[in-house]
Amino acid sequence: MPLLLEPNSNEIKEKKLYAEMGLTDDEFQKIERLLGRTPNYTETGIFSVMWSEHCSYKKSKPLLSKFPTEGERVLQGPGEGAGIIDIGNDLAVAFKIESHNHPSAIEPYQGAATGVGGIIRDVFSMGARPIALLNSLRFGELDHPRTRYLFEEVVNGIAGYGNCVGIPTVGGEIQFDDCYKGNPLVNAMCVGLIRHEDIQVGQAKGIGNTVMYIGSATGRDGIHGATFASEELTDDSAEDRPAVQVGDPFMEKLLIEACLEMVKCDALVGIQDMGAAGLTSSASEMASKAGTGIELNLDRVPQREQGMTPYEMMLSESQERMLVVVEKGREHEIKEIVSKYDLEAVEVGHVIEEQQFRLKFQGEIVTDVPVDALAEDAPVYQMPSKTPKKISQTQSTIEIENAEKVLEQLLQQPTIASKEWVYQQYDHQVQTNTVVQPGSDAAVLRVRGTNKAIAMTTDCNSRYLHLNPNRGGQIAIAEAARNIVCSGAEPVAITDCLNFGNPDKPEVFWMMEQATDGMAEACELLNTPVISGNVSLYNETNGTSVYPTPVIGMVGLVHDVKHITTQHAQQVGDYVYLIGD
Amino acid sequence: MVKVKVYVTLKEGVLDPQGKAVEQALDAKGFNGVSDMRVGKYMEFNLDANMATENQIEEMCEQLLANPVIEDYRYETEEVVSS
Amino acid sequence: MVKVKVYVTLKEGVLDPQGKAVEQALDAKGFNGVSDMRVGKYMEFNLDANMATENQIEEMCEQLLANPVIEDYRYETEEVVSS
Amino acid sequence: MRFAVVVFPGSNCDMDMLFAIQDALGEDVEYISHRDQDLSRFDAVLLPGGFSYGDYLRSGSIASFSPIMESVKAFAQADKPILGVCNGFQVLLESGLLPGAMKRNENLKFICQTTPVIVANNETQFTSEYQQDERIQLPIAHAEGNYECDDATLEKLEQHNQIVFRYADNPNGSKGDIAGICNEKGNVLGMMPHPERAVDSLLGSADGLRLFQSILVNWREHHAVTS
Ligand SMILES: Nc1ncnc2c1ncn2[C@@H]1O[C@H](COP(=O)(O)OP(=O)(O)O)[C@@H](O)[C@H]1O
Repeated sequence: MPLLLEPNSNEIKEKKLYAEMGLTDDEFQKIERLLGRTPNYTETGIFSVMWSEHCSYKKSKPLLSKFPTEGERVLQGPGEGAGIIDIGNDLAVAFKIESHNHPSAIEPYQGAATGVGGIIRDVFSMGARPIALLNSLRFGELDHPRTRYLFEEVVNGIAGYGNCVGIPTVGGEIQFDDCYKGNPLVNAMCVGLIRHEDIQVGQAKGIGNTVMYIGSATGRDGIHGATFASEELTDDSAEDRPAVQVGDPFMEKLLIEACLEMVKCDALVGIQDMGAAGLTSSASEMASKAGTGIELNLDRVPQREQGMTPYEMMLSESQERMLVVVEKGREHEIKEIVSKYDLEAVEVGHVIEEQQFRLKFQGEIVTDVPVDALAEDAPVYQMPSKTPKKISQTQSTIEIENAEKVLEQLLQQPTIASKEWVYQQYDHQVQTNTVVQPGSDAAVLRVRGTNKAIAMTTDCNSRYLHLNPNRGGQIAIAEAARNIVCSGAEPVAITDCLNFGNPDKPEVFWMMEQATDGMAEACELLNTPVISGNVSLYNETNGTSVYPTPVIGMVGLVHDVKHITTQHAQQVGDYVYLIGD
Repeated sequence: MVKVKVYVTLKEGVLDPQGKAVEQALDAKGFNGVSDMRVGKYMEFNLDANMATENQIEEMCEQLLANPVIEDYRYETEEVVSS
Repeated sequence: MVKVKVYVTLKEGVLDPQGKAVEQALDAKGFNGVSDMRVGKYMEFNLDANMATENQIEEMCEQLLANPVIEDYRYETEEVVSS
Repeated sequence: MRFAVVVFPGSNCDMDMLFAIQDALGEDVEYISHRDQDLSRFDAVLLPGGFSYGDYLRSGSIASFSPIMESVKAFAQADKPILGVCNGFQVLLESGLLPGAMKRNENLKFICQTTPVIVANNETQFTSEYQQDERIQLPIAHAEGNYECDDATLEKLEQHNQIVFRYADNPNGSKGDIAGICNEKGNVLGMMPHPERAVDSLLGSADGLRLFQSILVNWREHHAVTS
């Protein structure tokens, strides 16, 4: 075998090289059992990303199963690129939120930009046209120069990407607190609109069908990003340079238009974006869901750099790439569509009957593992949980002498102050549907051709969760629902991003349990099922965890545009009422 | 006074979408034979002579003019005759 | 093959908002003594030897790489030893 | 009247432009690809906003030599109306159909807001439905809208009454508060503010609609079609 100066199976086992990729001894043994042999280097890498928390949810799955996920409007619950809800008129709304915390801590502009790019692909890979972006950001206090830099560059990155692809960024929230100093949170949400008949799934059906690759060439970017996202940040993280991916929003724009045209073509069988763990997760998940296998010929994968190994290709997180499955014999139809957008669709493999994930490279089989071993058989852990000794119970009585001054001081808090500086940098009007722009409780977008509108918001006050994670989880949902209702909409469903610390610490896991209990209960009560979401763990710096921050993205339906309300005072002389207690 | 010229380019292996677009545009315009186009930044400025130590200029580059996570830089200096 | 390096800057007399901002940022960070900061573009690429005439490169610059309305450019070439 | 909306790779206000003509103005409109060259069936050409070719190198630069731009130049020669908005304006500048160039906004940031704009010349075929010096509200959304030209060009623009829109409250540093200019003949208009985003009061302002109505009214007069 040429080139591969990689450790062989024995070395991987003897020197425990798998541990550097994030696999435990037990997990490695389990892989050996599943394969009936010791995996080679590429296979070990593939397992390490597929079994990372980021892809497998191995530590959070038991918690997610508590969420209500069904409802009369739910067309697609968790499990696909994005969840989908019905809004009548044969139309539906697809949405999802995702974190890009660790990449943003290292390289804030590109980290935030590629976070936006990734969530957009999740939505249009369902066949939906992305119509809105939101975000939820957490930083340390602004008096620290590094924090200012992170804040400015994250905002720049979100603007740079969203503005260029032509999707309005219509809302978000920002909180500043010391607990996020070393580990900022950057969560991005995308909302798309779709006709029922256009809904796609990421499945590799039909033995013999062709697997095609569309978009940017594969480079060595972000190798091991998925594992990286599942590790704590340390002072050495800045050295993790290859994990930095650069986004190309122009390419993304071409991909959006090409894919949305492709979904109208029935030669297309399945479509999925290459997100974290790129080619590996997209291909194996598509096969797993369809109960088939996939064989890829890596020599055909478009490559940006010379001499890339199978390991590098399979783990690369280069952005703006899509994988599609096409009916055999009709590849030219797909090629024709994408060529209109100056893109190329390259045949890289095909669907096989054996449920194997098989990779060929320079004439040799370099990976041959059961598809289910990667996905279904990934370990699931019930982590130990322990009530922390003392959830900080600071009791303080506040004496207010000069209410006016206190109010002024409060309004000067960056967390509370106007965010106009931020959202003015986001194109929040493109696509001309934005009825309520940033600056109100929730953003509202009309649905062209109907009388309806959709409202959307992101919310989470992590201080409440810090004090009482269960109640805080409920409050986060309730706040989102209030924002939706105040804009004239009926809350319909949520997506969520669970940003927590290291789940291996029983106290952290306890908070996760509590918060998700509270969230689940509130969702039941408000009849807002969870239709998609994301988990970001290990948000710690040098051992200190961020506050539990389960960010809620909620979407509501305005039945008639006449019902839209904003939070702005409307007219001199109007009465002010206080409702509730 | 010293004139400083700083050249900032993306690190090798880092995707340069701009470079790619410009290369294709040149080709489309009939300027063929271009490859490996990389687009970076170029800065020039005057610096008081007492600040113009190697150390100082490198600090400027690392802290502000370049982003060391994804960019490389190099610089040149040249004496400015009075002013 | 020839390696071409192109430097593009705003014409003298054209205000450079980016240069001003970078200069101020340097000053705020304690790097004093900087003046006349200009921020421009730096491009490098390989060019087939038969295309690498002065005429051709100037055409590339005037037609695409620089905007002669507000920008000046200069370039350097250097032989690349085989490949 | 039949409008063309040119779609470059990376255009993203093409849909908005199409809807403005189709739904708000109620006239015929269709997309035309940057690769096409035949504009003969159209009465007006609209270059929409967005990030053609990602705005790589300079905004509008790569799009300015698309195949369609040769036809757009011929269209201009034939005295037919051409409107470039935002990125479309940048394309017109880069292709030499209008004088000057764009720099990055003075604050170096993308600015998205609705801003007051003064109609500085209501005697063009794009602005006849406005009052002279009328103050209207139009959205802007750009990072490179800081108009730049040399003094001689500015003087010429003033002399020939080519400055069609000025910012009331210059948001980006543009020379002479310039928000939009036309060519000497007055049939090519480039502007940074987005009239197509202001055609429906549900979204905040309908002040942009009269721009499209002006085009229609003038075309009808010219073609003596009764409405
Ligand atoms: N990161 C952001 N991106 C876009 N819009 C934002 C962002 N942060 C805040 N906003 C917008 O600013 C407005 C006020 O935000 P915020 O101060 O958090 O108020 P509230 O607590 O009432 O939601 C909201 O409309 C929100 O959508």
